Amino acid sequence: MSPSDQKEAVVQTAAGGKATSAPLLGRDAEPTLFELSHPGRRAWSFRTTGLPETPIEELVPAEHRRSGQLPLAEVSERDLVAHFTRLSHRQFSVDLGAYPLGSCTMKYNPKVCDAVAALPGLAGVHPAAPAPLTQGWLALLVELEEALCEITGMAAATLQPAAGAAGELTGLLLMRAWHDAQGSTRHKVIIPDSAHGTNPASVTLGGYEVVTVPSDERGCVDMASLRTVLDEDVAGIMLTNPNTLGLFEEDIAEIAAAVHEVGGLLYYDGANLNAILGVVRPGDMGFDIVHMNLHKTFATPHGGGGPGAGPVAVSERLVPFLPGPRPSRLEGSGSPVYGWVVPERSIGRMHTWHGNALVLARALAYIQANGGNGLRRIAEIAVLNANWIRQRLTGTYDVPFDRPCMHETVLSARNLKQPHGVRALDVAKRLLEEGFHSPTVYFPLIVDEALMIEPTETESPQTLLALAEALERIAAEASTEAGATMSQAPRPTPVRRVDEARAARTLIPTFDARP
Amino acid sequence: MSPSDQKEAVVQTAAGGKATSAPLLGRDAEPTLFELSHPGRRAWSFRTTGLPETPIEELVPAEHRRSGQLPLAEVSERDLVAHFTRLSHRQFSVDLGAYPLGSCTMKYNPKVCDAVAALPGLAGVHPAAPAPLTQGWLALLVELEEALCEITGMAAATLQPAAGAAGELTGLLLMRAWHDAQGSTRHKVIIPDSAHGTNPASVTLGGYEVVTVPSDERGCVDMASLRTVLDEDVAGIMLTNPNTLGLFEEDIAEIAAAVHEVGGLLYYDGANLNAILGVVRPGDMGFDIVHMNLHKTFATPHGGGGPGAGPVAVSERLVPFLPGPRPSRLEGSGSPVYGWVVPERSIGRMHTWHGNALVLARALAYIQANGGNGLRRIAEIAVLNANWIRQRLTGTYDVPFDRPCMHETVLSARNLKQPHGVRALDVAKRLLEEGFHSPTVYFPLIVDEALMIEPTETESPQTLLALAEALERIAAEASTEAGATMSQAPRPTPVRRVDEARAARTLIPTFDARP
Amino acid sequence: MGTYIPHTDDEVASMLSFLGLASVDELFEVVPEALRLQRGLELADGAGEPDVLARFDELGENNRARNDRLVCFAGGGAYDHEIPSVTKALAGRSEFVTSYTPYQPEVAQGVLQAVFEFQTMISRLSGLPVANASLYDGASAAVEAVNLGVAASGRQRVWVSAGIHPHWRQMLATCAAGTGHQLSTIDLADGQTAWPEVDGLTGDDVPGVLLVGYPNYLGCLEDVGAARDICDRSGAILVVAADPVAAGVLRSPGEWGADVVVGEGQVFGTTLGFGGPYLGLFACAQAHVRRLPGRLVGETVDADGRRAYVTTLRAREQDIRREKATSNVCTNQTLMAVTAAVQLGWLGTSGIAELGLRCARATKYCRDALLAIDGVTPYVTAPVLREFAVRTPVPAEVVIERLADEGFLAGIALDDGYADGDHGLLVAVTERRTRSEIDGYAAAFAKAVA
Amino acid sequence: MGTYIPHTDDEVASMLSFLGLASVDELFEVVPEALRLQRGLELADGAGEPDVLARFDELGENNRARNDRLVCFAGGGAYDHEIPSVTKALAGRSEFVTSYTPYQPEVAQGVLQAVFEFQTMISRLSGLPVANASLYDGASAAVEAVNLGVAASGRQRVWVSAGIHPHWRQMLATCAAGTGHQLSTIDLADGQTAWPEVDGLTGDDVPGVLLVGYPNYLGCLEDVGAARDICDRSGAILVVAADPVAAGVLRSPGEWGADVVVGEGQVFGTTLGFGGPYLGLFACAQAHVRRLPGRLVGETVDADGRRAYVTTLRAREQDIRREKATSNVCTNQTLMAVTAAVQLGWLGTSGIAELGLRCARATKYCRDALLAIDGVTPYVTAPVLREFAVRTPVPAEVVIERLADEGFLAGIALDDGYADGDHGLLVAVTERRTRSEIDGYAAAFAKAVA
Ligand SMILES: Cc1ncc(COP(=O)(O)O)c(C=O)c1O
Ligand SMILES: Cc1ncc(COP(=O)(O)O)c(C=O)c1O
Repeated sequence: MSPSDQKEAVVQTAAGGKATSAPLLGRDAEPTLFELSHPGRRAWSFRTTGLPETPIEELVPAEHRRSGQLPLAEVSERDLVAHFTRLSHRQFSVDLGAYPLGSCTMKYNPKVCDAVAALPGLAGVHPAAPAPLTQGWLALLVELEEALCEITGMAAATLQPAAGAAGELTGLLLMRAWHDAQGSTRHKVIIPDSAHGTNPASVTLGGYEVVTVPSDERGCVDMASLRTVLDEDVAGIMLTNPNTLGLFEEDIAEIAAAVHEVGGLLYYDGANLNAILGVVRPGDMGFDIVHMNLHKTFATPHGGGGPGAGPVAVSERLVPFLPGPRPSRLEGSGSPVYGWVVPERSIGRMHTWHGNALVLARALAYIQANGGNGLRRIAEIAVLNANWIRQRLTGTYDVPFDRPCMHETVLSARNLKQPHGVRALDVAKRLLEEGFHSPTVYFPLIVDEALMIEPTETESPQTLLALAEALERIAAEASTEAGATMSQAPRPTPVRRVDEARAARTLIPTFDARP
Repeated sequence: MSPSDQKEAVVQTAAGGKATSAPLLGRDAEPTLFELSHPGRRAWSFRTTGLPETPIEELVPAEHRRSGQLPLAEVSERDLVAHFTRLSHRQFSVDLGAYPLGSCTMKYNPKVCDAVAALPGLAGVHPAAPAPLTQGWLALLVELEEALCEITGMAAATLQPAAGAAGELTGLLLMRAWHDAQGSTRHKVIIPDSAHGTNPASVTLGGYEVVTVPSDERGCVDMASLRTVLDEDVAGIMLTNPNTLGLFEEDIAEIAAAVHEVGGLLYYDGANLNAILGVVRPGDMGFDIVHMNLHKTFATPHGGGGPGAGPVAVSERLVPFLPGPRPSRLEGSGSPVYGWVVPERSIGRMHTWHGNALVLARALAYIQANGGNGLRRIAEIAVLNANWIRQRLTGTYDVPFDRPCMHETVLSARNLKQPHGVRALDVAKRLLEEGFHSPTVYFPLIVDEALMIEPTETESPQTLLALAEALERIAAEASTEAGATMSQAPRPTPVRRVDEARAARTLIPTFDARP
Repeated sequence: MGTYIPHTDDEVASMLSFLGLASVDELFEVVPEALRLQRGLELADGAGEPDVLARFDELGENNRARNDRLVCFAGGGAYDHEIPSVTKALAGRSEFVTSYTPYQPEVAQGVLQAVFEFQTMISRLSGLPVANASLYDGASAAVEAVNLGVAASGRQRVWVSAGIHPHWRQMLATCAAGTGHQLSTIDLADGQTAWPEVDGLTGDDVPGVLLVGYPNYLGCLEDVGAARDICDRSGAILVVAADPVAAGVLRSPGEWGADVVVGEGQVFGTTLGFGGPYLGLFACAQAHVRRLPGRLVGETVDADGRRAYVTTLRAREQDIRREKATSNVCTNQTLMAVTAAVQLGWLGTSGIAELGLRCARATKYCRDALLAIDGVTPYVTAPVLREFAVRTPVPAEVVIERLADEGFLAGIALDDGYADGDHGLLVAVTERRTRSEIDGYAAAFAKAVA
Repeated sequence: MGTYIPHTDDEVASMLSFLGLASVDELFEVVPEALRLQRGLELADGAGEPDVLARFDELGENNRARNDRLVCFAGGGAYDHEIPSVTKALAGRSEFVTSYTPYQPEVAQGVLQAVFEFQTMISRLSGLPVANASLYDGASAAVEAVNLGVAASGRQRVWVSAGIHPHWRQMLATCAAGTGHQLSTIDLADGQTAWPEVDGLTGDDVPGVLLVGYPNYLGCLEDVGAARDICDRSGAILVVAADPVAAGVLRSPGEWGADVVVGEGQVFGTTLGFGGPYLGLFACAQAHVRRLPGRLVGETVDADGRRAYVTTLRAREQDIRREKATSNVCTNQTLMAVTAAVQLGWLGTSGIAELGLRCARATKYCRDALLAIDGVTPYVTAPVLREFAVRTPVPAEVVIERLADEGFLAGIALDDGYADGDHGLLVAVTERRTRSEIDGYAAAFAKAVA
């Protein structure tokens, strides 16, 4: 067989041992697992069971049997490992460096929480096992609920929602159930124009109509316009405080009074809770419903896009409506016994089981590690870091709202537009070359060329300084010749700027859809 | 405080969150942990013990107390994690791609063995715990010893040596003890000129004098010259078969006879055992002493340079001299009971405890996963891969010994010297740019411009083809203009060619020794 | 106190002075005095890592139902499948774990490509051309599918088979309170959905969506063709809730004619974890791609023409479409999608088939063993694959309690209207169950019901 | 059968045909027929991963002395110290685990820099300017130190304190058979080495090397100054075997005047692991750097002048120097060195001090508690730090056996000439031991010796 035939024989399959896609060695694309696939290869192995090898025909009626094989990749364990290890080298993460992605609270995720989530006594428990066999888990969930209530100043909480948006929908359904119980039907929910996109989307799913109120020149809810839209048809208002501009809504008490006045409820979007831990509590501000993003405030890792957890805490009057069943400490003397209880007017389930349990466990571990004292310190340093960056970059970038911020600050790159048309997007891409993940850009929508920077408390003053200096370099570049080339950024990354338009135009959602 | 003072305050300390040293983002140097250090930072935490906080003065007499602090790096957990994660991105490994490093058998290391080594029932056991409390470990060690004896065709083995070289020294001390017991004092140990450097070094530590025999034109021990050096003063001979040229010593039976003739012993350097698993056994070739490199043949990971394990197996007559204590199955009926036994004429300990136990556990897991049938298959495919590469590259590179090889093949780059002076080193560096680790170069010493390629059985035919094509491209380049620039390679790596001369000239062995 | 904050007191001081502040409290002056918490949080002080770990270890000790102590025969949407070391090692790489949604694709090709491969695998499993990057869990995927179906059909009426997991149906009901969808539960007859006659129905009564399980909650194989037929005649959207572990042996829902396929992806490498985080699977026909909920990764090229991946069709999503978005989902379960991609890569073509076959074999063996016990009778007779229900002479809760003492998690007590007055136990048998485990289970079972 | 070989049969066939071979057996034709194994290996067939894991899990169950079941009071060179999640996570990164000796520094800066940082830390701990990249374990480091000392002093006589770990002394003796070094064991008097008079000794009797423990095997703090004094007067090389965990509180061996420091590095992040793999520490004075055994990493620059690291002074090593090498070590314990670098980074300046202090506190508390027990008396009175010996009314083996039933690993029975006819138990108390554990231990101890 000649070399060329040889090549024929194997050329269909990519070389699993070639590592030019690892940035350590090169900039090639990594083949897909399907291109690494070779007929007949395998990595799997199962237990030896000693069971009779009944033929498929005796197990599955003909009409239900699949005709052909289900084709998946066929790779050796070695190639499987190399493939995903190389992919991991093509991925930025908190563990590699600072990730000041505004609104996402990309703080350091303590490794001890990974160990907690891997404990066989927690990870190996079936969710349908009856309460007597899962007392440890029930105790854990009850302890977390109590801690979250203390932190938010609420009466009780559901741990079911799997993320913030699920928490929002849960909250809106609670709102609806509450009003129904009052015999009042309402149609509108108010949100500020600075709100996160999940808010209006959740409002729609909650069966309500969105009424948007503008922000005033301070970047806060415009009281005047709020009053004009407040009426008996308003079910409630959704706010995040500090808001998405990183600014504290100082009129919150007044807002709460006004909304309650017309019988509406206040919903607190807890995405920004990190800023106020131990300082001020949503419950004390007058909120009736609060969701938290445990994957933000309580450091559970973001997993490349999830999982998260979005528990919802409520005030006394809404407790009977919470989703169920709820983990509860049962009355009785002696050592506590736990069980499941369904609130009498529960809106029903919001998760197949009990929520993202292992994420909940991580969050409780984080709360215990930091403690009441440590949590407040988190808020203090998160706010200190954000204000330091804000102050340091004032003048270098536009500061749409020139007030002290909380845990994050929204700057604008509009001042860089001249002479070379440098945009927030260019700043974001160029910053990657400086060794930092980009801030959130173009959000909130009300700020033109927005750069939303959230350093979090786990980045050191040295990292803040380096980040500030990098952003200063970029701003300086924008006005020079280098500014003209900034649209080339990022340059050292495994891929350069990605053609998003093309992706949407000719959709290739799977390997099989490739032309 | 002005920005510049600010800078003053923190500039001594590097920014832990800046990731330009991760090849994903850049090519900067990673600061040392000491440069990331900032006074007063910490990551540690210990158990709450509830013990009295006795002052140090009451615990340590003044003359023993250290005067000042012991200065180490002071970093946050976040910076610690980022630092070592970025360092890992600057490191090539088997998990990233093919690693055809001749003589080192860099095969894929199954992940299941990591799980085995992490089992609390194995990893959490104190080595001094008495036998009744460590029956599981003793059973494991005995099972491994038996398996290794079956694989090598020997009578018994010690698992104490921590690596191959330690095994060699153990073997030489066994040789010495044996001859002493025979009342004969001998001074010489023969090794071929192709031997690995650890062999002569171990001979010296064994108190013997090295006698080198040349290789003949076939790349094997030159029988004639061997006979001329064989006499009653020869304690034994050290061979690896296949030898470091990847060639099988066909005259091994004759060699064994000749050495035994003069009362010498045969030592088998098992570094190349992967080639003959289940095919031919050192014991059947006439060897008296055999060391194995479990980190090669039995896939225990190399850990960036170790740990390894170098068990030594011996023939019946040498068993009484083995290091002790040895894990043993004690006589008696019923379920086996294990204990420690010291051979009556033991040379003594070769390890503080029982050898690199967790490495030994990994190796046994690997042996069980592959089984007797699987082990032979490993040899077959390892040899097939090496011969395929050899055949494919014949003509492209010089083949010093034109015979079928075993698990590895030694080529020479001498044919690339003209016109641009391309050397084996350049080929090695240039190959990194092609996504492969370099072969072993300049070893064995008897081959000029040696390129020692060991693909191992875990690399697929596709990977072999890609490797061959890369080496072909490089050879072709050598004769073109590109050849002149090959001394520039590697180019995409985080650092370019490293100045080794300077490192030796002005030694900087610690951060504190920096000018 | 354990802390993850790097700042030393001097550093805090110098940063404050840079801001012209005298104390950290001044950072919060924007917060009205009256609202501020005047005390410390009533939580224990911070504990060191070893203490924290010890506490959770003890919590774990209080869970008797851990699968390293009780042999697991419980299923109902959460299964004790093999999770190889390689899946844990790769999906646990910190680059996957500690990154977020790939907003900057240039430094997120790792997650993007892994998700692209995941989407391809789920598309092949479901037999439909498009799959998204994950949803929260099976139930939330079902909710999204119903939302899509109603929007696509323009009809609010949803026929939900009683063979759909009761918890999923409860969540559908919860969410319907917001969307106003009209859910009708269609009962089972001997384990299979007894669809009503659709012809002649008018107006509100005409279904816009049908939702059926394959296999269903009782483990039974449904006649999906019958559902397809109703959809053809009514213009309804067919949503199949498929058990993806069966994909290697069963006809794909796509082949059966499903418009949308949803499922619970926990079976692919994710631990039982007391119910989460799991993995919501969602695939649909090309026609519905612009209604797809959640994220979608597509292939494209970079500025140098190199192959690259990016999240696409973003115009569907909430951050752009706001109240008009197809869904409100933002954070999803990407890490579990990456986990599933690794696990499915480990299984491969032969493994996915072997997996289904082994489950079916073990299930048959176990079912026969239980039905050989006096007083234990089949719950239904419809064909099953990897899960089945039996009637027990004593309450299922009692069986479970007694078998726990023998070292088994016996299964799930049927309630929510299944047990129809009788005692029903739902039993799942995965490829991990050995003959000796099953024999031991059957023996203990016999004792428990004797 | 489990296999890690990718090749399919067709691939093997096509490769064989490329080689002009008809079967794989022909690959081995160079092997004389007569020598070939005519049967299969007598080993069980390959097992799948789950079966393998299950077997080892069972082996683990048969180890009663696991530190998650018996509270560990055993030491003697292997200690139950805290290993934080972060150390496991970072040292477990596959790039560190699955790479080998950094022969190609351009793609090995990760390991090289980690080792450079390790060397710096060990240099600071020992108080000497140079440390190598690791040796196998404490004993092998001691052997190398003696080899260095003999070469440097030009004298074969080695005075080894009886306070050196008995296993180390056994290994020294084993290796001396090859090197011909003359070892003299110097007895202890009440826990400290009773060095003989050196003045007046001549010829072979004059020591070339002194080896002393700090603290020694009995946990006692030695007067290293006395040893230094002998070295000054005899020109001998002083080798101190130091417990690195004590470095945060004790004067460094370098300050005491050590020429070479060796130690067991297991205490820095490596599991007990039944004795291995551990970490041999080796540091020396500048004068001896060219005699340094093992690998050494040095800082340099790359072609672009960027800071870089590389293994250096290779001319000492066996692959270049062959029979004239300073040592035969090749593969060492690099992964444990990286582990130690992470662990020492985690400890930092305050942590290493706190660690030593906590060990000392716990040890004092435990020692007092044991000595309060009837019939339990001090073994020696010399000051101790984190380990001590007691005399017990019943054989130490019996104490250990009885306490195992109470949930404790009581310690190590003194033998090898220490027990001088009496019963001696060596007890180590690390920072992980809590008051309630120690109280429980003491109570059980009292029962055991009553
Ligand atoms: C302000 C705000 N609200 C809500 C959300 C939605 O949370 P999740 O992504 O967990 O659904 C986010 C997170 O992206 C957010 O930043
Ligand atoms: C042929 C040969 N002999 C001996 C050795 C020494 O083995 P180790 O590095 O485990 O000490 C090696 C490994 O480098 C080798 O390749």
